[in-house]
Amino acid sequence: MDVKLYKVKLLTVVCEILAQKNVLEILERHNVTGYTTFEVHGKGARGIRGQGLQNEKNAKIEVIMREEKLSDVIEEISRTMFADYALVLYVGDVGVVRTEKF
Amino acid sequence: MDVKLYKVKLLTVVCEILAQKNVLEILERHNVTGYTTFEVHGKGARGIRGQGLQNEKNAKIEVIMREEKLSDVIEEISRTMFADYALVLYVGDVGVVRTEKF
Amino acid sequence: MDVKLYKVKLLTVVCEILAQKNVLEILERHNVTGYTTFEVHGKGARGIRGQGLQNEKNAKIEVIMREEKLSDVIEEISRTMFADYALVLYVGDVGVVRTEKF
Amino acid sequence: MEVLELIQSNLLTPIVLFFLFGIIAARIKSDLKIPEAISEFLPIYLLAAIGLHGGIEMRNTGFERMLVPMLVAIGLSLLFTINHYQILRRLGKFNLYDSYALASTYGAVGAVTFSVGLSFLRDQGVTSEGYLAAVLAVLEPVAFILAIFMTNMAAAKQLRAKKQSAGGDEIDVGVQKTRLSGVLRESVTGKAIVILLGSIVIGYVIGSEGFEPISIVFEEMFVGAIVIFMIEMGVIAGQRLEDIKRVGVFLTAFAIVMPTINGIVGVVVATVMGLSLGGSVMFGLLLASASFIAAPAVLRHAIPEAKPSLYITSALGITFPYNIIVLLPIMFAISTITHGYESIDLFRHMAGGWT
Amino acid sequence: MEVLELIQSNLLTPIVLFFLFGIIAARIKSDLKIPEAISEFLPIYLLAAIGLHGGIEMRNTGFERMLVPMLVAIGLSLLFTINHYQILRRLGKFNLYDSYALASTYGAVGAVTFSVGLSFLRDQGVTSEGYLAAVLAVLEPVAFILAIFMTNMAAAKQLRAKKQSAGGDEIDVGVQKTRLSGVLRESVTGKAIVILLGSIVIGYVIGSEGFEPISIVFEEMFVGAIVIFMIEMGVIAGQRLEDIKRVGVFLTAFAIVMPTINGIVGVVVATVMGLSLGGSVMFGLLLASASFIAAPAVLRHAIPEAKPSLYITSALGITFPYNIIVLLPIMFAISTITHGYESIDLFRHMAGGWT
Amino acid sequence: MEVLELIQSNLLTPIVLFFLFGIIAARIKSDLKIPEAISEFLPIYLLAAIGLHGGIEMRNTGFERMLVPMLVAIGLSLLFTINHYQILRRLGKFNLYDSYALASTYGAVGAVTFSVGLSFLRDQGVTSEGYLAAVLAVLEPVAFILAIFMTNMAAAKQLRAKKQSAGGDEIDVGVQKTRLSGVLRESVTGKAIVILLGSIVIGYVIGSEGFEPISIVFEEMFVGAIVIFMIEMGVIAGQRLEDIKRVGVFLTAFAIVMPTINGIVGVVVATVMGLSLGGSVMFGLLLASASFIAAPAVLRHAIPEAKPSLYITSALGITFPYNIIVLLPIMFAISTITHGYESIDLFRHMAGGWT
Ligand SMILES: Nc1ncnc2c1ncn2[C@@H]1O[C@H](COP(=O)(O)O)[C@@H](O)[C@H]1O
Ligand SMILES: Nc1ncnc2c1ncn2[C@@H]1O[C@H](COP(=O)(O)O)[C@@H](O)[C@H]1O
Ligand SMILES: Nc1ncnc2c1ncn2[C@@H]1O[C@H](COP(=O)(O)O)[C@@H](O)[C@H]1O
Ligand code: NA
Ligand code: NA
Ligand code: NA
Repeated sequence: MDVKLYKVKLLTVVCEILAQKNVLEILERHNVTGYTTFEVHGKGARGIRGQGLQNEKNAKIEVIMREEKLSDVIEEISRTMFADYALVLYVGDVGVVRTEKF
Repeated sequence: MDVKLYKVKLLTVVCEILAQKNVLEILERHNVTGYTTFEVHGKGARGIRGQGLQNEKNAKIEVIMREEKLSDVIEEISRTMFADYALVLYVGDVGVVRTEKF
Repeated sequence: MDVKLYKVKLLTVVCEILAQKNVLEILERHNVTGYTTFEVHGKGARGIRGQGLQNEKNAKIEVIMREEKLSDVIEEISRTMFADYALVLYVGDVGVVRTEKF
Repeated sequence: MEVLELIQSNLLTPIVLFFLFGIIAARIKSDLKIPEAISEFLPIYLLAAIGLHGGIEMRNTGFERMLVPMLVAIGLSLLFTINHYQILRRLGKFNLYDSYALASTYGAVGAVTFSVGLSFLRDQGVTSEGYLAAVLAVLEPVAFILAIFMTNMAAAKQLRAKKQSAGGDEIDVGVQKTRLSGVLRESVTGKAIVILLGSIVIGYVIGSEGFEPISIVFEEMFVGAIVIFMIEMGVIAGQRLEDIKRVGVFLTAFAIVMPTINGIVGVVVATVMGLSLGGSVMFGLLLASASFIAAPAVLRHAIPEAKPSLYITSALGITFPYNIIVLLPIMFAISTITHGYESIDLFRHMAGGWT
Repeated sequence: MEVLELIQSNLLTPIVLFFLFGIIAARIKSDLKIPEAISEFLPIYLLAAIGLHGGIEMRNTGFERMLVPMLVAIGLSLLFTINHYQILRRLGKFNLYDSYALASTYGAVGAVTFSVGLSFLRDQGVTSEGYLAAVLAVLEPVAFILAIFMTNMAAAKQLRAKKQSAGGDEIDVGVQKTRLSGVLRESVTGKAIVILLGSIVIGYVIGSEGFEPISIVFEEMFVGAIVIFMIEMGVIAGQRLEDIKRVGVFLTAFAIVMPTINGIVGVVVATVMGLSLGGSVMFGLLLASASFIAAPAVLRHAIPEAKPSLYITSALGITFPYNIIVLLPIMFAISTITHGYESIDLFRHMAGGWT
Repeated sequence: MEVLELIQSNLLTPIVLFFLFGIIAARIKSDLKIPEAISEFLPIYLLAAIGLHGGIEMRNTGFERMLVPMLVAIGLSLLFTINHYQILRRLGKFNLYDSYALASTYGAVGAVTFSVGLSFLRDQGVTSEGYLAAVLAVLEPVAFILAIFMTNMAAAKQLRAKKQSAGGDEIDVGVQKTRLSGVLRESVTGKAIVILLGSIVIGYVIGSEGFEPISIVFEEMFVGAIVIFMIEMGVIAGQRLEDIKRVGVFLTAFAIVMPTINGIVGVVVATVMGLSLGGSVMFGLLLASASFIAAPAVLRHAIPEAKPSLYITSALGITFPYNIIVLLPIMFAISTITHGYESIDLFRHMAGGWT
């Protein structure tokens, strides 16, 4: 039997944990239906993150979404958050079974 | 020096943690050689998950596998689990060095 | 509005946690600018990992990097670590906004 | 009225107050939370403490007297589970799966409720029979096993009906069976039962003397540990308050009336069997309590078709607070009466002499 | 000199020694670390213990006498915050955002510092007014609210200036307002304030008698718990030592001189208001302390433009060690004098009689 | 026989019983588990408690008498490590890497075993020399450093042999050297040694008086904390039972015989050096114990070619249970004899008078 996969986008945001709320609010505003989050450590332009105080960890947020909404979401994150927060985002292609969920 | 990468599939399943066992059993049944798991939080059709009781978290399961087995695994997960469990799955393309491992 | 995405590589390494340091040192040596890490459980050729002693967990290391450096990094990891450590690595394609960060 | 006074004084214990505090913290959307590792550890700790205590008591008093109460408890638990099912299915119009899931959630027992009960008795200067910890352990899986068995029977029957009309698939019946045996295994090896039974045995073996070097951790810190756990329970209950609206009037009423009946029956039966004043309260509490930690772990595998939001929310959000705040003092008052004390005040005087 | 002796004897307490040990462990790049769940739980525990203790004290002594010290503390906190801002902006040449962030970090209070202070007083055999826990709770958000309000005013003004020259966007002003109200909500429902206020109320309600069964966890284990937390604080401070070079001479001086002034003013004002010897030390410590757990959580949302490396590093890496090692004994010595004891030694004799 | 009785009574302590319980829980595939944060914290806590205790003792008794036992311990540890290697390589036919890894695992010491030993002595009413905590700290890295050095020597030799036949690569020798120095650094700054040494120093500085406010956490809770940790150790050991079959008969025998010999030699040598009855047991236990927490952390970097399943499984799954259940009472009996008590019973009587 063959399963049909539909193409959607997987947006990943890695940011300082105190900025997670901002990202989720942006997703909310764009009516994104779901997301998955977890805590990570990391290193980047703002040095090593995750060793010190609890608030200095990073969060990783993964969002499966249709291509239509993608650039609006990225644009808002870029505009409102790139300057002030430790943050990295990237986009990949994935296939899903139940396209109606996203 | 150039490293040769072989194309395989990366299947990701995000599901309620109590359903993790079911997914791993399905993988077992299809002789999948390995997987990686971790605990995540998330939001989806069944609301926010990860705040309340320990059992209400999500698990994320990532499996590198050859395309051959992929649709059987997806088919069994879809058939036996989509109806009753909070679950999302998606598939991406990745390249690996040691194709014999998968 | 349309956001322009630049193509880069996402290298993922899953390895026993005591080998994480070795991987990060290799990244350092190749002047990779950043990475994201977190602790995971898993199963593979070396059995189930993550149940027993703290030191027997796995780490997952994700690195966004330009294609140029990729094969050198993979080559060094393969050469120095494949034989002795529980380790899996794979590479995917992703798009990023701020290409200058990587 | 004395019961009201008892409820009121119970309301002002750290345990109840910190639970209410947790609810408020969740309602005002505070980020207060006991870290997961701690709130995962505390039930293990509480059960170990309960078990050790129970085991030591059993060593002192012998456990020949345990058999009857144990069998009666099992019988009542099964009876109540079937009763719950009938009420939920017939009157509540819940579907097969939700009915059995809920029936067994209320037929099962709550270890946290049991801990709070022990601490309540301690405040009243009363003790209870040590073997009740063993009853707690044995009662844990009983209701689930019954409900799972019944659900599988019913599902198999539906399947057979279908098969007779069309060509059936044998495989699914096999799946049902594996499911049942798998679930049985799981619920008996669940961490709650295992740590409880293990600690009872160890308590029995070491006795008071062997317990002495660990009594500071496993006895003196007990109430403080419950307090910390109650913060988290309160927060979780508070986060679910919205869901309570969604469980509906029927289930809300069920979640209050049923434990009350079960609990009072329990107190009376226990008195008849000769349990002490405190023991009768704990016996009633076992029957009144609903499971909200073990239930999801077992039922999500065993009856995946049932909606966890129903059974978790009603057990944790309604029955648990009701039990520890209102029903516990009521059962204590009833037990005082069934044990022949004319009034609670009288009893208090006597208790004063005991401690 | 007596102050030096006091500093020296304070230096040799487990709390300070384990803090220094944590710093050393971090400096030699040891992998020593208190697991996150534990170090996340400890502040909650410490605040609950402080709150319960304060509440019980308030029940014993009444809280009518609390009003004046509370209002004075709020007034001083606001005054100091504005003063800090002027100094940082004018003399330190920090930008608007960093100035307000730093000003409020030092205007706010540190709960960990407060815990250490209580334990220091205990060592000296001195008590302090219970209502100071309530002052701690109320003081937590005050400085942040002021600083956030002022920053938003200033930012709006800049915006308006821009708008007059070009075509302005209304939306951003709206964003500013939502931000402010959101931040206000958040800082008042922050876990530290919530657990502290909740525990004060519960302590008040249960009184010493109700506290008795949990006193082993919430009182006797207090100092041991601080010690464990200080290891982690030391490790984190040690990891930041490099950053201290980067904060510059001005901020380093500010991080030592400002708390000293604020603290001494606090001790004197408290003495004038009639607080006890120990209470005056704690009042001074409240004003001297800088926030390093609450500050990032609030400021990162409220003033994202400010560099957290500045305010966290100076508060945790410089002011905190200075306060608990040097300033605390100094304030104690001053309070001894302002309370009319001719020398600390004399006092010690008397204290000996009290305990 | 008295030794058997001693073994039997030791078997019935909470520590041993909860360890066995953990094994059973793992064997019946229960999901029982102490959350990671707790089981990561407990060794730190245990080492801090051991260190503080040792430091305070050293302050009371002076540490001039420490030098000889320390040097003898180091000497024996090195000697034993080489001896282990010869046996493993020649008789056991293990490869170079596995031989050195195993040799040093058994040459090193186990902090958890040490904790259990202290608690065993406490049960027997016997004390031990405080400076043994310092010996524990110093002994931690010694065997590893030797084994790593020897492995690198051997590897370099192999390399040189290869180079002579073909064209060698210089780089790898450099790598070997960096590896060695890196590993040395790491093993000396490992959290176990750091917290242990730090706590010894702090204990020495604060003395009994300074310890008083934290004694409830760092002394009275000690045995309870070990019990909790032993559950987890049991679970982990139980999960590995299958692996034990795979380590083979030779290694299984080695994992029992070697510690027995080393331990008895230790007791005798300690007696000769003048250590007390309890101190001689602890000295023997240091030499008998194998490392299973530090070993993987050090060896995985230092000798990555060695199979961790060998050294972890034998140390944790065989030697650890054997040591705490069987060998500890045996060594106690021997020490009783070497210290001139005719029988254990006699000793008990005397001990009774001491406590
Ligand atoms: N090249 C990279 N690959 C993967 N993750 C990265 C990379 N650069 C940064 N990150 C993650 O993004 C966080 C913030 O990055 P930055 O703002 O550059 O400090 C880091 O702490 C990492 O977790
Ligand atoms: N659009 C999405 N992107 C990423 N993860 C999702 C998405 N939707 C759902 N999830 C994850 O899958 C879990 C179950 O989803 P659901 O069954 O829709 O409640 C959620 O709790 C999320 O962790
Ligand atoms: N097929 C796979 N898919 C995903 N992760 C894997 C796979 N195989 C191995 N891993 C991960 O890599 C770790 C080491 O693999 P191994 O060296 O094969 O034992 C495992 O513990 C898993 O976490
Ligand atoms: Na029940
Ligand atoms: Na302040
Ligand atoms: Na040894």
